[in-house]
Amino acid sequence: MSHPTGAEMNRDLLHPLFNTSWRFWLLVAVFGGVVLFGAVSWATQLWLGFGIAGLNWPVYWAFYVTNFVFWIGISHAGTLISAILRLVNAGWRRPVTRCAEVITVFALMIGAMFPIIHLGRPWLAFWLFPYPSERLIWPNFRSPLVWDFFAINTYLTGSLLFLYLPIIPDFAAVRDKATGLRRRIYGALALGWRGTPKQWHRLETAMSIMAVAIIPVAVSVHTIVSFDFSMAPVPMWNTTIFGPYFVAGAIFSGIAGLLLAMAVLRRFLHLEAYLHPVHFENLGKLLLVMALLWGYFVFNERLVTYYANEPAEMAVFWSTQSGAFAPLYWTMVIGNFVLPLILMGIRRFRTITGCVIASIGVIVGMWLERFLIIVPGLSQKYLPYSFGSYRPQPVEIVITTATFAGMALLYVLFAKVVPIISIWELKAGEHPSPSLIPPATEEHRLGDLHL
Amino acid sequence: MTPREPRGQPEQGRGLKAVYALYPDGASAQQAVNRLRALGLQDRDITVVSAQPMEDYEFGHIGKKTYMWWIACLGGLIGMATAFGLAYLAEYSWAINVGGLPIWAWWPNLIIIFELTMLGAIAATVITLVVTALIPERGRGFLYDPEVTTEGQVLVGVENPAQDRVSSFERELSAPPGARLKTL
Amino acid sequence: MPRWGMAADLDRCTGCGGCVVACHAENNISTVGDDQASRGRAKHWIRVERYYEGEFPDVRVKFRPVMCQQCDNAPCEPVCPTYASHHTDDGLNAQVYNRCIGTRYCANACPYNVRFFDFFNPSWEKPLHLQLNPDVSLREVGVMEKCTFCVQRIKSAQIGAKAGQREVRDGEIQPACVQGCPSKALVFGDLEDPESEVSRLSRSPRGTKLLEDLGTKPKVAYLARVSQT
Amino acid sequence: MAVCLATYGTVAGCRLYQPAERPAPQLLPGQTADVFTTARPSLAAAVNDFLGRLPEGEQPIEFPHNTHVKMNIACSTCHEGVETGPVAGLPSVRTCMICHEAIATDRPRIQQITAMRDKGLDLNWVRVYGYVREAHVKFNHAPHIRAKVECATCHGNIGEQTIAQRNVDLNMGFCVNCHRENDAPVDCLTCHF
Amino acid sequence: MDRRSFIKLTAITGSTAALTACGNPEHQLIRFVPDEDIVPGQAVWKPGVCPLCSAGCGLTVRVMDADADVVVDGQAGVKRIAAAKKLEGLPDHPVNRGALCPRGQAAIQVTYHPDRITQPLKRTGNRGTGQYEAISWDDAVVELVGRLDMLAGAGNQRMLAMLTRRTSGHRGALLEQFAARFGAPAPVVYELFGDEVLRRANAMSYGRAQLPTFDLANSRYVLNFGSDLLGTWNSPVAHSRAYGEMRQGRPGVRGTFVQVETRMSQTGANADEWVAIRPGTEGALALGIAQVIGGKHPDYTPDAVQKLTGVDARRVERLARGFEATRPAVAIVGGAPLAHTNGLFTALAVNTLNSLVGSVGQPGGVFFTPQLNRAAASNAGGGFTLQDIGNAHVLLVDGANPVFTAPAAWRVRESLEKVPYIVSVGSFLDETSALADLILPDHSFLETWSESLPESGSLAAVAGVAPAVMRPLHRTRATGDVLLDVGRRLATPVNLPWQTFDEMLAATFTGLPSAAPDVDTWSDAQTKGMWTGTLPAGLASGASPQTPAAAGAAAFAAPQFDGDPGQYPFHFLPYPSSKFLDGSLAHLPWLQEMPDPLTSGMWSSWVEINPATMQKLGIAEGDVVEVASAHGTVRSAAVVNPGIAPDTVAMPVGQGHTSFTRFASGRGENPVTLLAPVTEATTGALAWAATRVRVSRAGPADGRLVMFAGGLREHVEHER
Repeated sequence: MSHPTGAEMNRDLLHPLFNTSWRFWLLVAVFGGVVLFGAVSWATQLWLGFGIAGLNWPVYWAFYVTNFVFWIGISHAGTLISAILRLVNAGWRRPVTRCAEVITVFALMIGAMFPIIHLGRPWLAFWLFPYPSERLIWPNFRSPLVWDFFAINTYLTGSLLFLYLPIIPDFAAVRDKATGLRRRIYGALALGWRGTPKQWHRLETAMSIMAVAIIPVAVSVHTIVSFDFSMAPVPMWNTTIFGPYFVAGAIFSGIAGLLLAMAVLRRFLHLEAYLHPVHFENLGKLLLVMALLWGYFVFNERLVTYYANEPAEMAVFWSTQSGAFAPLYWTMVIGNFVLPLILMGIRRFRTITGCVIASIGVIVGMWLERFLIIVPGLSQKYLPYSFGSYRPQPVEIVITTATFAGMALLYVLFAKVVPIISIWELKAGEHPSPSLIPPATEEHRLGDLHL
Repeated sequence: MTPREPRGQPEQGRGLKAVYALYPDGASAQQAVNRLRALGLQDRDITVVSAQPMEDYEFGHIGKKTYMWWIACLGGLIGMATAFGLAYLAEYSWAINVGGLPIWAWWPNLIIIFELTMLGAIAATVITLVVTALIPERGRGFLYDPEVTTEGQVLVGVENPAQDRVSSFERELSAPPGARLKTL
Repeated sequence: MPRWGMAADLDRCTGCGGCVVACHAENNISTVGDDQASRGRAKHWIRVERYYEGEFPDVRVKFRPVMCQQCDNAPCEPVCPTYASHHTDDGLNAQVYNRCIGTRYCANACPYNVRFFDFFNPSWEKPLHLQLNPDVSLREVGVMEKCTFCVQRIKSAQIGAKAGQREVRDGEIQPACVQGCPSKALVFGDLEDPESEVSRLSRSPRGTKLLEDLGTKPKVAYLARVSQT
Repeated sequence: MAVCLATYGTVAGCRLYQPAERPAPQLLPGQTADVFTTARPSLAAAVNDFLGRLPEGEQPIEFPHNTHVKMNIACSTCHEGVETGPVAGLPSVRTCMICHEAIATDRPRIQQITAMRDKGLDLNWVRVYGYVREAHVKFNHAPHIRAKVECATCHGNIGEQTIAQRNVDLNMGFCVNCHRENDAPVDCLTCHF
Repeated sequence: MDRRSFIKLTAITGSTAALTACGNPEHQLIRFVPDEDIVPGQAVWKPGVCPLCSAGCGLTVRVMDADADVVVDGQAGVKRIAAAKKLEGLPDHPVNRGALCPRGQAAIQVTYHPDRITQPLKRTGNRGTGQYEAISWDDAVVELVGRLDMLAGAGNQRMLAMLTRRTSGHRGALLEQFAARFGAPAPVVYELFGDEVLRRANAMSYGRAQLPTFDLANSRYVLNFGSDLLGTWNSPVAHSRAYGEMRQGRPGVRGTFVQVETRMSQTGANADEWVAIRPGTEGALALGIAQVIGGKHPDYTPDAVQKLTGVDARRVERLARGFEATRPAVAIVGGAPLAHTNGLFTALAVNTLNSLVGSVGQPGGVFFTPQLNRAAASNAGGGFTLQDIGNAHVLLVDGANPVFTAPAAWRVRESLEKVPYIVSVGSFLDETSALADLILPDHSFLETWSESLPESGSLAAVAGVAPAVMRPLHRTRATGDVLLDVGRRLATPVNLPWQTFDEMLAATFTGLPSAAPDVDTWSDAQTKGMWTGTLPAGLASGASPQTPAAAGAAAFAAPQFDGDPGQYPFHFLPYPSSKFLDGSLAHLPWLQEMPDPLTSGMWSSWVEINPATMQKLGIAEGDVVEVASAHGTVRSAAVVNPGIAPDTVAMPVGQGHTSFTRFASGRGENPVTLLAPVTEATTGALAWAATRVRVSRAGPADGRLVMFAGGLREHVEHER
């Protein structure tokens, strides 16, 4: 593959920051509009009452919580993956990491909105935060929702910093190129970065510490999200497999999201020179692995339920296999398993297009998976007399759509103000041939270089 | 706190803030560093600035030693302590029975303790980074040149040089191939 | 400290539904109307479950009144982030409306589906509102509500007893459903007191608990219907 | 573009929910279509509820507490329920007329309530103390009286006031602290049900 | 200085606290001031009588203060009223003993109903359009008096007709007396689910034209032919109460309960053994059992019975043995089995069973509640019937709603429209009241004197009475008082011995024997809410029940059904909804939203079909089906009912009102419109179970059916 020089990198990667095309405004307008629509819908729900959503007795959780789990899952694209890649110091990670980490941050923000949107009285959401009050009452630390609060809080902070630190040198680069107000803003963001060896080392040490810290956090976050379900004695919910099952699913959907994002960036920001097919291929392999893992988990979950033949669970089981939810269920299986297996398993198909198709399949499949975990269990809970059903209402569909638009919008804006590929990391990726490296003076003999 | 602009022509004599040179690649920068060292300068008196980590070269390893890992662990401990405190406060200030769970329920609390521990570690790391690396000491750490990022040059120089040795620095700095001498 | 419990004798219960309406009358449960009811928003703190067995002509029907079981290990309680749902000393599952933020998590966790959510602000066509019981709060949109064992009646009985320096007598407290039950299938009382009618019935060999195997330790005992022929 | 979409959104947003239409009831003379609901009348009212602010209402007549208290009439004479029941109760005009049938009948204010009595109307007093509905507090006076809690503890120096003013902030901390000190029950269900 | 001494003081100063209570003229007819003893926030319990059905259960009413916002001559304000908050059963009332059925619990909504008629109304628009204008009570009474004077003037007193539903007690008596004194025929009593057949049968069997009372509590074997005695029939609360005792009230003894019917009713759902039978052949089964026991009915050998009824011969044997062996045993019949052309035969056949096992008047058997003997009004003969009521000149409607509950084939609405002047005293604008020219709204039962003389449900004689528990919410007046008022004002006054309705009650109750020598029964009854005891021979009506004479000999008459079986393959069973009875309660939102005991339906009506039949017809639950008889067609939603015969479809009566308040109007369908005008051969009572229909799928589910329940069966079966 061709190697752009540092100057070219600057030119290509800083280009979108300094030149604005009409395409940008169009995208902003479209996505912004949809987001506003979503906001209005939520306002309507607040004003008219929660009843305009399709929830009912006994299906009290549906679309909103599905979106919550889904977006938290997507958020496992970036930080977790890039952290792992950093730790194993995979060279090919360099162009990928940032656009991955961005997904994390934004997906988390969107996901974290939903517990609030789905509240009956969102204006009281602050009661979830541990703060001293005249009532002398604190949140109930034994509630999974409070765990969610802490976990998401940690993960979001961590991911933000994990995203921000490596941008600092690039902010510096932008600062040096820019003039006027923008120069001052980027200057402030760059925190007076210069690029002395000490700073480079501190930065990289910090990054590796963060990488080490963020991986368990990421795993814990989705495990805890899975606890929201596995802690409740609902048929097909109360199972120990949910932790790993959800984490795997999260990474799975995350990679899919990342692949989509990369493909789009590559296409629109003309980053062919940086995002090579090999990146897609490698991630594609990862996707394949996760697809297999996911299939393994689903098989586990289903087989165990089927074998135990516990009546309450079988009701849910069959409703997904052959009952009312079967169409959704089999769509999910195709999207999450069959499609990735074919496209990613056969090398010939492991192209960028192949990846994109597979990713779309996985995104859809994983969203359905979450829906199928939540709704069938609730609609058929133990006492048949109280069985119910669920049909989404406009407001839920609109808000769901709006979140996807919101993701896109945030991404577009981000790509506009920050180099979407880490310039310095790319540069650092190329090493001169050792012959060019002059010997240092005796007393400063080089130690082992490789990190 | 963006570093200062360099002035155009190097002027001789007094009021000289810094003397430095820009090099197209690490190799010549390494030479320059070595030459400065030969003049008896300590590493802490030599300023090196580059647009990416230069770990392939020896000078890229200046000031590598750090206690960050330990500080991170310390931060983690602080976070854990906070978690314990918070959990205790929350659960005993008004002990309420839910579903027959103990008031102090270890398993749930462990989750919160874990999260806050990690948060502490992360926070400590970032704070250390900012404090130790990004906030310059007084009167130092201003030497900079935009060409480092724009042209990918490597800057080697001396801040606040002793006036009598400026000429020798300039000589040594301009020696390596492709050097462009500048002063501040 | 008493431990309030109930016993439902399914051999007496005729499934008439008197308890359902009595509960509406006592606890200011609003009717939601046909449209909302068809969307599954009808609120019945107590319901009489009906299950068919066998095929025509050898059909049998089982009736079972289901209200909040006031579990000792209530799944609804720990999941609530704000303590809106918690356990009181006398063993009730408290549902504190003003503390409820409407996560509806408790309703998911409840295996008996006896928790109901106010999807809209409840409303009463005037002057129906003159019937509202001032001893029971009017819930607003976005909160969970459920059977309270008519806590207002328990409280007033306790206050009355305290005023008269005496203990609450067995049978003195009757939740609306118990009071109105035509066949006296429901009995309410203190499970701590071994002499009370309810603990006597709870000890009956016919006694079972609903979904007992979930380990929720319900405080409502169901006395199985005796089946002849 | 964004604006168009947003406006469209707003329009559509308001049409997000259409309950099944039922024909408006055909009303006979004297019937009303009014509905009593727990919804707040206005956003402002909702905010007040949220902040726990009780409306500062205008009392129907300026009732001088001090003059009555000076004639050492016990609070429970007019607030008749206070010793026996949950609600202290705001007196109906009939209660007033028990005395004012004979006493101070020349005062305009007295004549005013006499007129109302004759119409069979009642004074709609505005509650001074009490809680926002959202607090769901079921306060019961009688036990507190029996526990020898002074009226002034929660109601301040009504005796010196003409129209009753709220000068004690009855927030939950206030109640809970007092309950804790006198080891009264502090379970939520003690007051909230 | 407490409140009491205040009152003393004011008494000294010459003003009385009592005066202050009755201020405004609209309540002048209430000589009872309820809210004197109301302390804010504290409940008082006052007696009452449930008005909803003829069972006459006793109530205690929880009364608390409330602020009603009212407008009095232009000025808006609040009024502190004593408001009834909850109805509960009167603990020591011999009929219901503190319990209430769901309908009784909901009765309070009658008082607070938003669509109650608040003041006298005079028709302005065409009949049935509901166009009315408000008029004052005086004008209204004057108008009615004028009309009656015109009748009397023209000597047409006989052209005054009255239309009531069966009410136990003085209300009916007053109407009769008024009619008699005025010279009009006796009021026409119409009820869809009336029990005239059974009364006639009991008269023939026991000499008591009265609904029986069953001592279920002491019975050990209950054989019930089709009556919904635990749900809607006769005195359901009394039955349920006794049923509970029968099941678990006696240590070591548990009564057996056998139900014979075509569609499993709520009562049948509780049976130990449920016997499906061909509609209208219950009598044959009864005689079959009698034959096995006594051998006096040779035509009804088990095999013969099996041919007739479809009940297996061995089962007949077994039932007979059980019924014979387990004493005390009682046989009960009512409801659908008597609503056939051979209803009387069925009733008599079942009565035979009781006398066969000697359960008449024995513990655990059949009793007849002693009835208070009322001076029979001497009405002019040749009274109206529902069919020819159109010939009346003035019609007074009190509670009955035949336009809704009479089969369309009787064309009641059309004949009523012929009546020149209709007066209704109803509180709601139902289908019949909507035809009225003048509406004189009655108080609700909580706002005036309520009373009842239960016909059954108690072994001892009982009479319920209670004064008003609260002031009238609206400008209504007690019909009894209005009637007496009108009577006085007539040109030739109808002078009844009472000034007001409560004087009439007082007259009765003071005559009753008192529990203790020093108690005044009248005031005692008011405070207790009832009187109960043994009636002296003078006051009791009817002889003690004797064992049947030739009743058993009534020969089997096969039930006749309207509609050719080929064209109309299904039996049609309209049954009294356990929520709305005959539809007179469909306006109460609590009952509308209460899930039906068996189908869990809410706010809607439906057609119950056997699952096998549904499969055959390709109908799924919720689908719209068309049910058509020779006399009408309705479209309603299909509901699976495993407990109904495959050749029978059933619909609950009660929904399908065209005009009955905002909660019932235009909701669901009225099955009565399908009924054929078939009557029971001897008594002429409507045989409402004798119509055949055809059923076909009319369309997919359209959301008209609202169900509360999800599943039908407790265990969800799945192929693995």
